[in-house]
Amino acid sequence: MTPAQLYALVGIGLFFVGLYALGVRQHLLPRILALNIMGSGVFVVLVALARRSDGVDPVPHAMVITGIVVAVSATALALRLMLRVAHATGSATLTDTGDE
Amino acid sequence: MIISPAFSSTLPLALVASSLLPGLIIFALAEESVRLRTALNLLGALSKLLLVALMLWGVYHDAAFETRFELLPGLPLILRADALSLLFITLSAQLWFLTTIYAVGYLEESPHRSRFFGFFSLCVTATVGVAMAGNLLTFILFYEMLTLSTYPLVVHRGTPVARRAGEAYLLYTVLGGVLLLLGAVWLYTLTGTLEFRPQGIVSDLDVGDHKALIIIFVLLMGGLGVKAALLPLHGWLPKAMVAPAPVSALLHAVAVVKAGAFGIVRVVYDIFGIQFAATLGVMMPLAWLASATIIYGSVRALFQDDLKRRLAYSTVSQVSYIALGVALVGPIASVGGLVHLVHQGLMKITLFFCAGNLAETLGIHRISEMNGVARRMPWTMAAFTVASLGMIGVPPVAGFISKWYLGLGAMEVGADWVLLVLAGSSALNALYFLPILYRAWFLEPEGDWPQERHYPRAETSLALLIPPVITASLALAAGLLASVPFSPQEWAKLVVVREFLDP
Amino acid sequence: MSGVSLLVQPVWLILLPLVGSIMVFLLASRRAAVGVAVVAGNLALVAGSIGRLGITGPWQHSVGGWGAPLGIDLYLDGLSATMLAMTALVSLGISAYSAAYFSAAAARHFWPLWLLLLTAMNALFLSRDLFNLYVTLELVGIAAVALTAMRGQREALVAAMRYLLTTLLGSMSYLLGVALLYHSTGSVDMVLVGEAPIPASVAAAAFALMAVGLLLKTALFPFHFWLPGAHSSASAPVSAALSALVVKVGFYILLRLWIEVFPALGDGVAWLLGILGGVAVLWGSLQAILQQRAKMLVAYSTVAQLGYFFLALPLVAAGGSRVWGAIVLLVIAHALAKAAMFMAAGNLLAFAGHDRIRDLDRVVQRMPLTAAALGLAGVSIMGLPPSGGFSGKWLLLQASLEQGNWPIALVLLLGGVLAAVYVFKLLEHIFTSGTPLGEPRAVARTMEWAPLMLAIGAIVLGFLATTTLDFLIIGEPFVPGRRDDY
Amino acid sequence: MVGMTLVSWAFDIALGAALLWLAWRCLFTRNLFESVVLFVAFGLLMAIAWMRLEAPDVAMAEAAIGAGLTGALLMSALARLERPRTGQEEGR
Amino acid sequence: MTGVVRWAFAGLLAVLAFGLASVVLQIPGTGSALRSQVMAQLPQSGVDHAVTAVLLNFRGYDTFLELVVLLLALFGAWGLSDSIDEAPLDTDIDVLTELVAFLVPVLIVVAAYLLWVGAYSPGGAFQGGAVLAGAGVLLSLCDPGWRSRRVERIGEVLLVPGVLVFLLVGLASMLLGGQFLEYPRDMAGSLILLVEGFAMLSIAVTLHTLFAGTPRFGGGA
Repeated sequence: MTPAQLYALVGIGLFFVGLYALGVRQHLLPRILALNIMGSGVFVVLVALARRSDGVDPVPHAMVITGIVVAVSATALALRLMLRVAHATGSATLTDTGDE
Repeated sequence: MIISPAFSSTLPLALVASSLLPGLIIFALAEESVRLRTALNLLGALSKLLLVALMLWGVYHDAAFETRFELLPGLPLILRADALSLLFITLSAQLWFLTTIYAVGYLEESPHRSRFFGFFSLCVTATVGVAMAGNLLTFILFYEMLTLSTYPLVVHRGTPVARRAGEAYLLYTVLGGVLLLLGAVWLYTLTGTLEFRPQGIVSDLDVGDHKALIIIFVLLMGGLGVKAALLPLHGWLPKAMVAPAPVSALLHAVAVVKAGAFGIVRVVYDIFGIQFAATLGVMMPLAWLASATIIYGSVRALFQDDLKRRLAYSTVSQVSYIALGVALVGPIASVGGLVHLVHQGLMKITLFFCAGNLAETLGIHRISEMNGVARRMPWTMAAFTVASLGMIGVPPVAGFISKWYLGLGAMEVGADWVLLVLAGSSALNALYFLPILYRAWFLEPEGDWPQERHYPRAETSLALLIPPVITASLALAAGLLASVPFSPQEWAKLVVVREFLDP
Repeated sequence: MSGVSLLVQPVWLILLPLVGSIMVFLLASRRAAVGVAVVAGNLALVAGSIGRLGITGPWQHSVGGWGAPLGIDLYLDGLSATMLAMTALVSLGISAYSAAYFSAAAARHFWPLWLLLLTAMNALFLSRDLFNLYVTLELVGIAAVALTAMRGQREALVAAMRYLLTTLLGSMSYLLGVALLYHSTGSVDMVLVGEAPIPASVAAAAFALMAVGLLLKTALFPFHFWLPGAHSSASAPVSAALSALVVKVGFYILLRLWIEVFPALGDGVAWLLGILGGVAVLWGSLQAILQQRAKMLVAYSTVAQLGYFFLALPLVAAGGSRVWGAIVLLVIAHALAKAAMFMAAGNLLAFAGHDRIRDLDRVVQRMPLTAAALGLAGVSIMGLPPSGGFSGKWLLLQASLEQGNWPIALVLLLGGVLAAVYVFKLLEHIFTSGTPLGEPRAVARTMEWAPLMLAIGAIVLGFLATTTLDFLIIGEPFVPGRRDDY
Repeated sequence: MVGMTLVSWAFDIALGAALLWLAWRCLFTRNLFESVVLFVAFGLLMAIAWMRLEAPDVAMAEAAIGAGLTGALLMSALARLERPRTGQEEGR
Repeated sequence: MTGVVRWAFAGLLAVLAFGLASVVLQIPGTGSALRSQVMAQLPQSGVDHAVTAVLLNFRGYDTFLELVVLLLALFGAWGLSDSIDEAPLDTDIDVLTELVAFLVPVLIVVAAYLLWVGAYSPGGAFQGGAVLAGAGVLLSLCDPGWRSRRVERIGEVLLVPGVLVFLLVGLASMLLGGQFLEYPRDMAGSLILLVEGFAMLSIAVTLHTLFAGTPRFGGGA
């Protein structure tokens, strides 16, 4: 095992920790955080394996920077939506609201 | 006779367009523009008659009318006129013309007429398409279009009963459509073509495929049998009689059941080829089924007091003569079956027109209310009488011709049991028609009519009176002048000659 | 580079709606007019691209001039052009409808988002770079969520939130798959990745991750949980866009992956997806039949119709490009018909103030054009001839019978019957009459004509099936690795 | 050299474990404020991980955007979430 | 979610995680992926730092779309802004005010430095933009009133140039005979700096607006 592989495994771990929380938690804030942590996990996998025999491959780095910006954009929208949901339903969870 | 290719390929399209275009325009018309709508309707109907006449002449002289358009890879849309198509087209074009006149009179002042006549025209368009379909794909296309355009007519009144009738109609026809589709696609995977050809397209297949062919035959008959009201599939037809009288005329005489019966003829002749179908062993069961339907329909008709219901069961019975004639696999019986396609149409439309007149003029819906009605409406009942006698098979009305050929044809192929079916059916026909005639002509009216309306010029409105009188006369003429060129009988012979005797 | 060839570059398909979006964002008024003009311009550009495609065959545009694998290539072949054309046509219908549908206040929010969604879809259909596809997928997803939430009602907000979580999860899963592929092959260009040797286990894991991500976005059963809520609670033109276009995006990528990157996928995967598709057809149809509200019914119909695309996958191995062609035909037919249906349902809702099916007889009869749109769209959804839906189903039925695949044939037929039941559940109200419950509100003419034109389009597609299929295979999109002939 | 490698292995393992543990705590604590704080901490630790992976650009982006701005966004959302509501719904 | 389902879910995920982990360990990791190509083309890219070259030149199209994502998030948030209580956050961090007064100018300088340094070492528009946005966030926390009408107006104007300038540069290179975003080689460096500069401003303003709440812009109405 190389350190790169270690980090890749940590990335996988983060992905699944996030996935578990996404499935189990009710409140929207932890669920949004869970998606962010899943994202971090994926980014770690991308970058960790970029360490090659002859040096570091910069392309995944650029991809991850792009990914981080995309993630923050999505998070901003998600938080705003969460606030609206909380306003409208009285709780920041996705309990079904029923018909009309 | 030489016809330019452009003309020969546009004529089928023009025939379709002659009802399609007026129909589409009528949808857009305001409810109040009665004159324009009527003018469009009649214009369409008349131009269709004219085009049919042209085509009749051409086909009689062996001209080919065909239009093709690639619809699916390797599967074109084909509109083509042959002798068999014209037998059907001529019938429906004539009856459409008369039904239009009748419907204009019948629906006067009622709501949603633009919608009604729009779908009415689409319905006839689909019928013409069914008649001219040059392959099974085209046939299915127009056959489904017929379903969709008749549904609004069945539920036209918008009552809960009408809606239930519509649901029943859809249930049967959609399921029928599925069977037809499955059969057609399966057939295509075996043959690589769906084109209607004399002697069919399947006779070259391996013996190994024969089992599949039998199943395909059953599937196709199932799909077509729904509209033709073959025995277990007839349930929608009596329910659909809640629709206005012109719609019943359309369902029973002009379009729907005829499309089913016509489809059976097409599939047997031009997909399987009648001789090959016989060797497959599928024709006798069809003959049995048709016979059973004939008897069953008649028996059920016997017990209906509602006039239109009785007529509806009578249709169940009579349409199966067509299938029977074909299923007997002999030229003479085939003439009987084919000619009945026309004869039954003429007679049954007369009966429904007359039933509509009784309902519209006097509010009569039940047979038990018909005592002495002939005194109040002699012309209507005269027409009714002619058609009823024809249905029973009394010479010289058209129905006699059909039954005569069927009987002769049955003996020719040695199926003597069919004579029993014919005799039994005729007896039952007499049993359910003669009492009506007796009531109408010989019993005294029992007080006032349920809802009487008076018309200045005749016993009822002329638009309602003239069409049944004409159709009754035609039914009589078809019997009296059966041997004149272009009579239904002669044309049916032409079809049969081309199917059985040409290579 | 000559003037003409400068104008028919695919990048314009991205730049025009993008600039349009920024413009309507900055504008103080006339947003709808500008928006519709931009979408019309987009259609013209697509037409130009199609023209060029017909003449020169497929072509690519290396953004930045580097070319794959270092740079990103845009690529246009028959398949992507077909998807672009579908998007452009449906978008124009939706835009015309939206111009009349939204109040001035809502239009302010709608048009910038809508044009960005169009930008994103165009970019996605032009891309064959796996990471670039991730970015465009996020764009599509976020725009779709924002449009859903825009309506602001409780149901819409909750549905949008669920949609957002789902679509982000899908993107993450997809991106993890991309990461595995990149590090196994050293490229994110689809064709190069497809040509590189990938260890079987890595390929399987990458496909599973990407497929699950895309299926979440495409809402294949059982990943459809978010769809009915989102598609029924959004405003009508947004529902139309979501159902007609947005869900197709995931399927399109999956199709490309299937062909280019994972051509060696076993029958097992095809069957698994095929079974899910079959269940989707039956389950979605049954749910649609059980619904009490028109928009819900139409939304569940989407769940069912999406199933057909996957149902046919087991036929692909032996049927090849013909089966793909049939599936794409169904995709287009569904786009046209479903957009029409949602907009028609929106008209009913706008007219009556409710969309309860049992009270529809008080509404739909008074809107003949809307009724016609519903009817014609229904013909295609049911798969009756002549329509795009029929042509697609016929070809699939043919393929399944040729291969002796009876289960698929039966689901195809049964799905049609069930579709007839739910379509007529809506349609039968056209012919019954009742007095309106409340004061009906007039609906603008364009809102009636737009769905009708799209529905007619679904019918006309039935007559253009052969043309479409011939066009679709320009550049042989259904043969792996064909990209050397531009 | 060997000692160096051992130290760096130990560091990497500790960092990885810390990341996983922080992620778990962040997602499963019942206190939302604590969640947000832990998330920011997670982001900072991620930045260190990026440095370890020789990705300084990513580390900077993570620190500034992933931890910093996302943290601020989360904080402000949390503050609004827990404040008594005053707004009302509006349709279409 | 009941306990049993939860455990089943956890178990399933654990199995998947182990499967995926074993797959990840099988990825060869040999070869240099795109590194050698990046290095080979770096002299042509106009910058000396590989990551910046990839972000702004080789895969500049991704970055361009990424700016669109930011814009999209802003539009989306704007569409959702109607009824959220937008009163500024309560802050009683007076102590910080002094610090902020010192920190904000420093942050601005840092941002500018990051932008400039990005050409040959780690840094660039995104990091710089985030730092700049952070300065704005600090300002908002300590002095809620600083977003006066005029500042807002400036912010509004600065939202779009990031995308627009990028787009115009791309178009210009097309007009000069290249592909979209194919910078002429000798101008690549300065064009990238231009693009990055505007991108940084827009990123900063967008991120700050997303933080601060309702964007009130939209050309009237």
